[in-house]
Amino acid sequence: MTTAPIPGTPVFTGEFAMKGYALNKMCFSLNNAANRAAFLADEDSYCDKFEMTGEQKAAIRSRSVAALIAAGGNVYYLAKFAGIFHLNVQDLGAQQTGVTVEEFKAKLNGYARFNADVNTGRLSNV
Amino acid sequence: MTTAPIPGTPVFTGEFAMKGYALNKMCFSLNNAANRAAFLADEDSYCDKFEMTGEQKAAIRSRSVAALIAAGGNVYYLAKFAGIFHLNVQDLGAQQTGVTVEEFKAKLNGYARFNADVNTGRLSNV
Amino acid sequence: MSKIIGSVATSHIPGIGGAIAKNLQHDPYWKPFFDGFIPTREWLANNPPDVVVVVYNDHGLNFFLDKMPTFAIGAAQVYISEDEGWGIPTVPPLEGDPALSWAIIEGVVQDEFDVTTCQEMLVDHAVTIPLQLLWPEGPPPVKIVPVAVNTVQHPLPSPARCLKFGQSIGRAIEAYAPALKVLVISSGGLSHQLEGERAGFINPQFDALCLNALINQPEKLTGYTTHAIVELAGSQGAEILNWITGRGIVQGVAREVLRNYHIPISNTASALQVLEQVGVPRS
Amino acid sequence: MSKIIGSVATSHIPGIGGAIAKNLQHDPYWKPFFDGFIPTREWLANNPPDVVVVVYNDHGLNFFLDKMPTFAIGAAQVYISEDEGWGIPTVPPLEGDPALSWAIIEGVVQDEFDVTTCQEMLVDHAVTIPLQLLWPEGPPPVKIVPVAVNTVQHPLPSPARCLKFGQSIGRAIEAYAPALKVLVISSGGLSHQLEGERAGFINPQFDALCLNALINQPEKLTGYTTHAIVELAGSQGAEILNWITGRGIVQGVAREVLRNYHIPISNTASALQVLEQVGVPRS
Ligand SMILES: [Fe+3]
Ligand SMILES: [Fe+3]
Repeated sequence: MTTAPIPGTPVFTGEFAMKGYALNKMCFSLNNAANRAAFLADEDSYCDKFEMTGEQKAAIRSRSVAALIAAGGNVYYLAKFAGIFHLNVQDLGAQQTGVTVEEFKAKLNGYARFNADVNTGRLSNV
Repeated sequence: MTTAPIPGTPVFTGEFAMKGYALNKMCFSLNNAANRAAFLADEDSYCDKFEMTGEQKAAIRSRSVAALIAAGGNVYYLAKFAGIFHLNVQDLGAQQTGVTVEEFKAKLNGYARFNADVNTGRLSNV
Repeated sequence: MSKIIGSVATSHIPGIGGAIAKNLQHDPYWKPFFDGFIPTREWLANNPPDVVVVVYNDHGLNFFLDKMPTFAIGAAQVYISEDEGWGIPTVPPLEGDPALSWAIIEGVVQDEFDVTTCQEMLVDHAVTIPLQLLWPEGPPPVKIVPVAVNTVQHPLPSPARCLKFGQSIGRAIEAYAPALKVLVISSGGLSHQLEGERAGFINPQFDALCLNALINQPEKLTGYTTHAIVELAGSQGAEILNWITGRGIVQGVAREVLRNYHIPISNTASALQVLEQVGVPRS
Repeated sequence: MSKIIGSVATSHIPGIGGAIAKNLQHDPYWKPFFDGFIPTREWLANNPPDVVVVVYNDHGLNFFLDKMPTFAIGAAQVYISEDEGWGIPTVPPLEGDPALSWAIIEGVVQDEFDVTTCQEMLVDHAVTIPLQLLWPEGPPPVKIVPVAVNTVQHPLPSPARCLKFGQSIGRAIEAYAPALKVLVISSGGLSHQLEGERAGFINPQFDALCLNALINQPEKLTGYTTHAIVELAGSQGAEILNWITGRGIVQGVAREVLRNYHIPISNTASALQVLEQVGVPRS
């Protein structure tokens, strides 16, 4: 099924699932506290256990969410990697959109003006 | 969905899947050669790792296929347990039907008289 | 026969778990969100369920890409809340209702749904946070049946498929002989997106459309492809599939007991919608 | 566009693997079974496939009851043949065709099949033995796409559901742009039963009915419940679901190239049926 790309929106299809398998498997392993400790103790040799590509290893070293996504990372697994550095989803959002965390939060807060109209059911074309 | 029991035919439904979970998990672990060695070295303490019921432990000790099935065992997993003792499916069949292996084989061989009619398509009510 | 009371659909943003752990329910940032659950718990006190069917998506705790089911149903005696790697506290083990699980599994397979059955299943924040919001005092006084929908790896099931899946679950529950009262939790959403240059995308207009449609016109959502859902609700807004499945379970005619749409909570348009089942058409 | 050549449906009795390992193909017990594959390989030499879709059931190697899918599709680069615990030799890793796998997955999810996708998948004798029978000289010169059907834990998918699932896979293959020639292997059966007092049950009449129906009247099998299948074919005779699924993939009109029903092989009514696709009705 071919569908038009959605600007700024990576879709985790089979193509990316295939490409990112080793990277995501490494991130998935970080659910485990002992694995997180092993990663922190020796990042490179921990990553070497997962047959990651050079691009994936570089993306891990770069801490760049965009690079990790481009290397096939899925954000649900990457979250476990980000968690090691105590980064939350707003930190990730700011990094990917090239703004400060405060700016990123301010943008989100701007949507609060819709709250009342959604709650009363006025805002909707149904 | 309630359906009439099929005589002599245990059906591995959710009820048995639930009942047999620990037993089947132990048997599933025997895919691994190191686990098989551990089982053979100390059967009881190996089984203790799987939270099996008393009925299941007794069934394992008894080597009785009928008891293992009654305890929730599924034949696909039990086959790995039987494999430890180099028992094949004809040995299991003989044991469950209370005949010798030769008698069991002879019964199966009796069906060979249908081969030709099945191959020519004559035997069928389609 | 068992009876479906209705549903509580709620966002499951991990930050909520952190706020609960830090007792921030009255903090000005969190209060408008948590306050929605006060009338929800009052409604629940008048309609106490025996079992909760939790429709959610796993966030990389129980399922990995080696075995990724479209629809999975838990059939365990107990579900373990486990470390997700980034630090929200776990909760004590949750009690399952395997007999009801198997009745549902029998029903949906009969109806040609190709589920994965899970007799062992780790549950993440998408299961535990809604339960903590409904029963903040401690372990929830209910058994649970977790139903996991793939919102992680495309192709996702379509909204139409999800609605039908939910309806099949609902029929199986209403045909279940024990006289249980069953609540549905629909976990996730609404619009949000964590990755890409569109990270932070929120779409109140589409959220409003969903909330209005989910009351009694869920078929208004079944025309969308999953691609359109991602475009309109954001990548993780695809969690609306859990809400659509949950609405399917409720079946029949519903009354909206309350709604609490609240931005900002973390990256997400948070929402709470309580529906009460007021009638099931017999087919 | 890819093209489906036809199917080779065959029993996968583990003893066959043992016989191959011991070079017993000309032993009087085994010869009538193995000889069926001589004309099969001749047919195959005239219709060499690029890819084989193997429809089979896992026997407790890749799947356990913690995550038991109704339908699973492999999407791996390589599939590992692994120790099953009772001693048949493994084979070298088998090459996958993940691009075709994903095209099939997209197609069947679009058609409302709720598959589990497997990017890592151990394959057992049900995959390796048919490949060894078709290519005894060494590693098969094809890529594979494994499709696993639950024949282990009830509720099993119905024959009707399996036929439709196969047809959806077939449509996805015929819509796949690369001009591949695709062979279907349907692995398992026919009638047999390993457990209970009815162990050793065999039903040549029902097997004959299945073999005749599978040529061009598979819908004659879709009226049976899985319970009826177990009654008529034995517990493990439920592996006929793999054959029904495989026949669905072939689609359209088929010609029976050959059939070799042979008792006794171990506990099972062994059977081989080669179908050639001679026309696909365009829907
Ligand atoms: Fe989520
Ligand atoms: Fe088999």
